[in-house]
Amino acid sequence: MNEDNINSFQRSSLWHDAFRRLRRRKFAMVCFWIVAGYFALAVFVYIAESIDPTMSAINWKEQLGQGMEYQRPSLCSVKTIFGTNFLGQSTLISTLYGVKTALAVAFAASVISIMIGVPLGAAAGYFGGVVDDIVVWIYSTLSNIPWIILVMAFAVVLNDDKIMGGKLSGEPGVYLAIGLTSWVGICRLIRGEIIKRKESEYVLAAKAVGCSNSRIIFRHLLPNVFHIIIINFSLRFVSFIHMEVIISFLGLGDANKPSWGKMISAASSELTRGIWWEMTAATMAIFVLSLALNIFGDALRDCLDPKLRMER
Amino acid sequence: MITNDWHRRLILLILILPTIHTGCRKDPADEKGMVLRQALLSKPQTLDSGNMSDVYSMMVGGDIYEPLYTYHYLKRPYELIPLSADGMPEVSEDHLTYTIKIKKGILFQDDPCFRGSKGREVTVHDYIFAFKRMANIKFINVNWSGWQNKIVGLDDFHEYTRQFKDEYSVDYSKEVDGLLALDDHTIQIKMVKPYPQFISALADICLSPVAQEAVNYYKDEINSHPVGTGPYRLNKWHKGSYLIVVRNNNWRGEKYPTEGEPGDAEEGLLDDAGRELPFVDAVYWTIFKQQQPAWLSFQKGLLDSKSIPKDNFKEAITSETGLSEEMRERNIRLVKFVDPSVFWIGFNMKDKVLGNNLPLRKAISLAIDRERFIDIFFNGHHVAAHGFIAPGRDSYDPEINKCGYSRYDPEQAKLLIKEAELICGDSIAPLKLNMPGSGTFFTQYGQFLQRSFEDVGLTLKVDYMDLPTYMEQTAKGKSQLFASSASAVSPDSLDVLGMFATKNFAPGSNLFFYSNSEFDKLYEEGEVMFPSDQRNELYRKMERMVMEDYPAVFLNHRVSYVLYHDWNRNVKPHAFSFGLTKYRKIDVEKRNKYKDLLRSIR
Amino acid sequence: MSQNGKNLVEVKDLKTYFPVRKGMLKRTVGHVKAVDGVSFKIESGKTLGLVGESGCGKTTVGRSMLRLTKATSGEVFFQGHEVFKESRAGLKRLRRNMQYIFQDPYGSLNPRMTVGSIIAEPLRVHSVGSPEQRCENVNEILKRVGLSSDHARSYPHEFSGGQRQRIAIARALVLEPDFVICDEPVSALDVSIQSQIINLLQDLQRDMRLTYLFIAHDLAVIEHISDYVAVMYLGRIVEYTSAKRLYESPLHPYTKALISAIPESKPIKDKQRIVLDGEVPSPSNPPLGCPFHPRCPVAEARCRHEVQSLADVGTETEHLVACFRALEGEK
Amino acid sequence: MNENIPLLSIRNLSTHFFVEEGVVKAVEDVSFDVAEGKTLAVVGESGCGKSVTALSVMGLVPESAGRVVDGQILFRGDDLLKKTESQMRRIRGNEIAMIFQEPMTSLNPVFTIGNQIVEAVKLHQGIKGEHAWSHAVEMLRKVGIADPARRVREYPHQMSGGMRQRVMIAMALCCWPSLLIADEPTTALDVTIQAQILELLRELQKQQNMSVMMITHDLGVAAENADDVAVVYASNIVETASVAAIFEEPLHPYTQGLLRSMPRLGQKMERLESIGGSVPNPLHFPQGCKFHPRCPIGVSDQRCRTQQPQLREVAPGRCAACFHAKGYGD
Amino acid sequence: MPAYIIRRLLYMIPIVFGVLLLTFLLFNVVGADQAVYRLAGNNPTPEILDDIRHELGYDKPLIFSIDSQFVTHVKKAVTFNFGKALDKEPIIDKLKNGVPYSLALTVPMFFGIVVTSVSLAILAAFYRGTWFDRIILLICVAGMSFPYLSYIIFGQYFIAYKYDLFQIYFSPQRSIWSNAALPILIGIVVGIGGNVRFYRTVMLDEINSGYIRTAFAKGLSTRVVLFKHLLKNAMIPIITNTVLTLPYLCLGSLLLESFFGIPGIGGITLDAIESRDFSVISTMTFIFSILFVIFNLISDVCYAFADPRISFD
Repeated sequence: MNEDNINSFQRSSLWHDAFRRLRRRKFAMVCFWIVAGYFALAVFVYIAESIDPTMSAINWKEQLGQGMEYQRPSLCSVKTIFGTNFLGQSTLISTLYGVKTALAVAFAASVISIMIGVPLGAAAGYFGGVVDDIVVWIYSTLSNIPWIILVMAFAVVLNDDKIMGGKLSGEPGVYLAIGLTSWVGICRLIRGEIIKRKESEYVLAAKAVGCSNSRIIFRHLLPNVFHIIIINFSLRFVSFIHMEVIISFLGLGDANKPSWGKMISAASSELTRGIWWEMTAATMAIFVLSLALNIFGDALRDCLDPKLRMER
Repeated sequence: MITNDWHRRLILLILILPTIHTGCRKDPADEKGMVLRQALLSKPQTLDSGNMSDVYSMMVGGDIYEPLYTYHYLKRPYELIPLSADGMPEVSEDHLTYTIKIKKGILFQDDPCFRGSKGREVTVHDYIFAFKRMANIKFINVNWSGWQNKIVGLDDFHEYTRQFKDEYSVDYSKEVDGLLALDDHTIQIKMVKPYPQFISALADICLSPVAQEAVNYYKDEINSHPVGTGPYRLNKWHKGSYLIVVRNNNWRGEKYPTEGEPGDAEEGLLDDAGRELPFVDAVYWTIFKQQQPAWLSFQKGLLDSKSIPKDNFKEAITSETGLSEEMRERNIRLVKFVDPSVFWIGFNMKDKVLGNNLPLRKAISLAIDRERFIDIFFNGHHVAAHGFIAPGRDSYDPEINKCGYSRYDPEQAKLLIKEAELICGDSIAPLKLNMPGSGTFFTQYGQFLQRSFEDVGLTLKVDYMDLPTYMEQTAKGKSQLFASSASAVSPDSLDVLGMFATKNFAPGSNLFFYSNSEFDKLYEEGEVMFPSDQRNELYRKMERMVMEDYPAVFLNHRVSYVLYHDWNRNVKPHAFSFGLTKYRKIDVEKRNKYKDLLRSIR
Repeated sequence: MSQNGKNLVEVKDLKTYFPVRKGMLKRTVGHVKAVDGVSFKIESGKTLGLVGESGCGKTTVGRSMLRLTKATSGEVFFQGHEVFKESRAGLKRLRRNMQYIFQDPYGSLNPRMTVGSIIAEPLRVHSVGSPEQRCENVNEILKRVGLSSDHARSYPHEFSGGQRQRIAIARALVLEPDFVICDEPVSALDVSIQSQIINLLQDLQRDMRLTYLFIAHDLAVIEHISDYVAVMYLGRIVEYTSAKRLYESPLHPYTKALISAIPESKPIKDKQRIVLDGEVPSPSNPPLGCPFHPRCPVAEARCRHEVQSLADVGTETEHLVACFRALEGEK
Repeated sequence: MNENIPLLSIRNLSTHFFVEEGVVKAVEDVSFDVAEGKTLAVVGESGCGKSVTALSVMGLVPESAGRVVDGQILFRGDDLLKKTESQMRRIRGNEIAMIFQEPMTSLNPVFTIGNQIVEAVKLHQGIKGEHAWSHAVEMLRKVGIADPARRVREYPHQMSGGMRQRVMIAMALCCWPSLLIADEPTTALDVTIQAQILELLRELQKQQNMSVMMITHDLGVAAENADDVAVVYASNIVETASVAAIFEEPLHPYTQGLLRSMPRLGQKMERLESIGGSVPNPLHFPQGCKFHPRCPIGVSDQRCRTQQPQLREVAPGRCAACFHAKGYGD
Repeated sequence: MPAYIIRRLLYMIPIVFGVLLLTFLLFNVVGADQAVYRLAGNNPTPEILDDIRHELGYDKPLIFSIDSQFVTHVKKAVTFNFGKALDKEPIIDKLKNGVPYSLALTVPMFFGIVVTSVSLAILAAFYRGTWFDRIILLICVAGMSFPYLSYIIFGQYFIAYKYDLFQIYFSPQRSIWSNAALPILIGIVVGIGGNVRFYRTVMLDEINSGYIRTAFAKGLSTRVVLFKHLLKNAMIPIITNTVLTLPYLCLGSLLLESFFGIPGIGGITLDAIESRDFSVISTMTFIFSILFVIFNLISDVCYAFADPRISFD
């Protein structure tokens, strides 16, 4: 056996255990497949759009003007399964596009917040002292501002062409705004975990062996908090989707991209006329996705770390 | 572990908790007294007459303040009549000096700022004060830009105020030559040059009399403590939520007009002719930030009337017949009126691609199907625009469609684009349009345009932005194409013509950076001309001149709609005038029965 | 202490204080004197047992020696190098030869690494050998501690406590160090496992010529494994002598009490035992004079304000004690 | 009280935990008696089921995970398992009291110790207000806490580990229970403190004439304190005897190994004897005698590998569960 | 105790400074010029724009000067004299008018959420593993997954409009309670999901702890154990979590006030965001963060009442 062999066994068997336990939970697995289905849809929409924006069967713009009246949900054609809005645009297709927008934003925002939060949290927790003070100062400042205002402020600022030359308007603005404002939670969590673990005996053992600080952080500490990042990611993802909806509802998102928030915004006043399907479609799309994510995230948490308390 | 009954009690409590609040409901519609309930779709910025510029402020302010002149409520075409002035002004031969008498016995409303809290009589000094205040540099005033270089000496006063620390330390006793009080009830105004629109400008609420006592008393809070002379006075204003105005007992009194447009009598608009105004005792203005509650409230009879915003046009109006069945069942009435306005896609003439490429601009115009646009977005109720002077204005040119490229002709557009590409030397780069909003209407509007551009082989990128950003970008000349619109404030068309004058380059009203020396010359001429056929001819000539150059694609003229419940009487919308509440009347009994009607429909 | 040159490790007046911060600005208002002037030497190939109750600072001594905890003052010599003055690289070099075995076999193994990579980690950090060689080293040391090379692929949580402690020992010994600090290596283990590990440690010491600092609270274990024993109380060594002599004739009243407190492994009725009153005082606020005087059954007036430093009683075997009465009694 | 009936008699008790991976048989077919006024030490390694036995007696096995599946717990002849919850409440803390291993976590950190003692006094003794408090102070004095009138108003975190264990004892004894279950009462303490606490327990037992069921892993503690010893290995009792007998002549190979592997003070040997292998996982106990893989005899004996020996009386007053024990028969 | 509060107040200073710096960078540097255009009216000349910039102090240096814009910004915040909004109303007046309404909305919401979710969590923890527990959990997770906006829109449409149970929109004639009932109810429904879940975990953690076992071993009844021993220990995470509820209340007040026309500061903030009134947004941000800081302080003080182990040193 050589070292490569040893390395190849480094996929933690804790993960295997967790997945085995997870697979035993039927309900959680159903939720997992629902979430996976959403992701597949998002990827499908993305590919369909990028291959040929005009010819693709689900081109949103193409819909415009094909009918000029509301159509109630009917099974006559795929486009009218969920009915249409008053321009004759298929609710189904808008909803599908919303999947892509929501998932893209939530995913990018999650990645950004993890990219910022994890290194900062790890550095603050491990080194302590001035580094810790500065990081704590930054995140207490951010966490003392209500996120909704902060996200809006960032969205407004990132949309401003003076600062970013207009390049960050629209979707990048939204996920940057969410990402830049919501790394606080994960940073605080990681910092706490690192502080808790840096005095643990296996870290002392690594020190005693002569490991450098970076080796201790990256090889010994971070793999041990990785499951926390994953759990946090899965739970945070839901809140990012909800944030995206609220942001685009308030008109701070990318108006060029169809999104659930915009659907809700457009459909809200139409309820009065009994046009319920657009509102319902968007709501249900969000509801099913977040329900599945929530249940799956909970199961993941239970399996990965039953003792971890929810951090919101 | 044994079960106890404590948790059963807890469950019961949790179930009961939410129901506690439901007990105390009281419908305001049941109240006695004639109360009009109106909706505002945005919050009024201010109730300080001197600084009013937004429609919502004026809708409320119009009931509180009285400028010198106003428009007749019923007569069409619009006719200016004296309001607080005593008759029309005496104008000198050279059209530079106006002598205006004001009505005697006009009192300010009772207010703590006056001695004994009793409203004093209005004198011409209060009008002069309003002018001077507008010119006060420290009182950053949105209306000043329109009065620059108009009245003799007022610009000097503007400079003079620069030296003071703040708005309130400015010494207003410095005389302005152009604003002379001949006596307490007569004012003489001297103009720098003839200003034909002067009288209609005097109908603007921002020139209502202002009591200096009030300004000095309330200082910064004057915004929310309007001291006016109108039929109503502010009772309560919760910013961003609601306003209540109630009858002003100091009002001089007025009677309902006895004559109107043909057909008004049949509509019942003359039923109250000659009766003492105002009818309603109080007006509740509710500010709705979201559409849904406004609609729900109107449907439920909690609002007496409601205009239809562009976002939700389809809601109440079906294509041909007008009002939808559901609305008619509820005895809801619809009234439409021409609101002289124009929607356009502007070109930035300083832009490299568009500026010197007339065929491209024309091609874009040909590429857009105006009829279809109106069909889709306004159910065919708007009017396609061929020029920019809207129907309902003095100098509207019914023949303008014959000139220019306002028809829909994608084939020719494609040919023109080929031509345009020769000028460019390359294929046309993707164009960028700034859209002043990101609501549903704007996104669909944007998509419609994108589609139209695509059809003729152009690419359009739409940038949806909030209004302030849009305004800043456009004013700085940073946008390439921009969607915009203009509404008239008076029947005169000079304001829209001014949008193409070189001297009005942005940040002024010429957002197109359109420059044509010949046009400028005619504009100078037109600026001092008084309404006449000759002037109309000149205006039309200027319009055609602009249409030759196509600095913008004009799409449509708006027709506005107002829905109202049948208990709301004397509803006749007006394009320019505010302060119409005093004419309105409520059939309280009918309103109270609405609940039963709703129940029967359900 | 013996003055021959075979001393592998020498600790001189080691002090490790932890600051206590209080008040508005978190100023340091005092110190927890975890280790307060400890000196000892360990001969090459021998075992020094360090014994004391929890909180007496024995673990801090071990950690300070390896610079895992920053010492306040004092000197530690290892193979002639002064540990506290070494540079980062020098320290790393020294650490090849000084290893540490921790108390908690559950906490000291990284749960996310395979046993193989845990044991190979020191080799990798010190860049010893090629990957193949390292692998061989790992297999060899695994066999040596009584595990098989198949175990290299498993994760720590698949092992029982005793096996985990074997893994920890393998990690400490894979670099073939000269000196190992064993910090209560058996106290977290079940009774029936303890003896296995103790035997293993003894075998390895013999085979690999190791020098141990063996820290424990269990006197019986200490007696069994050590050549010399140092008894600590409140951050100080109160008695130091050979293991044999300590049990035969303990001098310090604390040592006496400690030995007497250990339950006998046989039911002996009516055993006379010294039961100490009270509890160990807080090291942040140690009593004046002899730190043991409040609990000492034989304390005198002078014990309350004077401290007897560690002094040799002058018997054949080296025997140091920090008690007036003990010293006087012997002399 | 009939002298023949032991105070507590456990017969064939089995307590199982149902977890995701299967059934953990924490206690299996366990029988022993605790005589009036005597101390029984239940000795075993961690995870062998001794604490669960104690919790079963108290009726405190965590409901969500496990339950008593079989057997009887006879307290003064009544089966505790047949009592209702409210009947059990009257017994718990009153007739049978319990102290736990971790005095740190076993006291409620947010109430004063007085409050926590008074709570039990009020509940079971019907003493009210001031009297209950003075009783609490009295109890604290009894367990050797200096200045009890002041201490009674303090919170657990203001006390050291030894003090807390004294408080626990005071709390357990405040209602004069006839049986005290002490679950590893000194494991978390230092030797000198352990000696204090054990001394205190002995004294109080004598005073109050109560029976003690002491759970420990330390044979030394058992040797010094118990009258009888029950040795538990992997959820089964392997040997019961009087304390003298078990140290004199252990019959079960596990007991023998345990005794031999302990390093003894003052008897330094070159090498310790040890029991090989490790304690089996309670999810997967070995077939036959659970000790056979580690047993020097059993590892090669066919019967040990296939059959589980029952606990059987091998000599007057002592039982063992090993085919090879002297007097086991067969 | 006073020393502790003072220290915590001192600790606020860098945070408040950070908030001020951030709001300054976000709003004053970026958004200033839009305000100028807004104030200039319809057809301004460049000179008018310059005049306004001068009057508002936007021509001053940004940070590094004694009368820089940042210094003014800090001075405004410290003196609680925030200047005027774009509609020329002093911002402090806006605050004064809005706060009572916001409190009327958020305070009942806050207590509603805490009381309901703690009670439900205790029930769920008590019945852990049973159908009741599972249903409560499922409802909570479902409740969390439903979008906030849909709660409001469907709630307004069905509960208020269709079934006429509550008011659709704010009306000054009615009592604030009648106006705020539906928004409060919606806020509570939205808020309890996550809280119940969290508190249940907390309770379950505590229910398996040593002192609960001790309490049962004393013979105490379940009710005494849950409501005396368990609840007081669970107070600390509950207090911590209530601080975390605050952002939700804040979001709630923004959306609910806007949909139901309640004239509180949330609605004002949303208005300001829509009209890009940066001076109001930055003031609101500042006020909200001060509130958060104070709330944190209060919760820290509450810890001490809930847990004697926490000392103020």
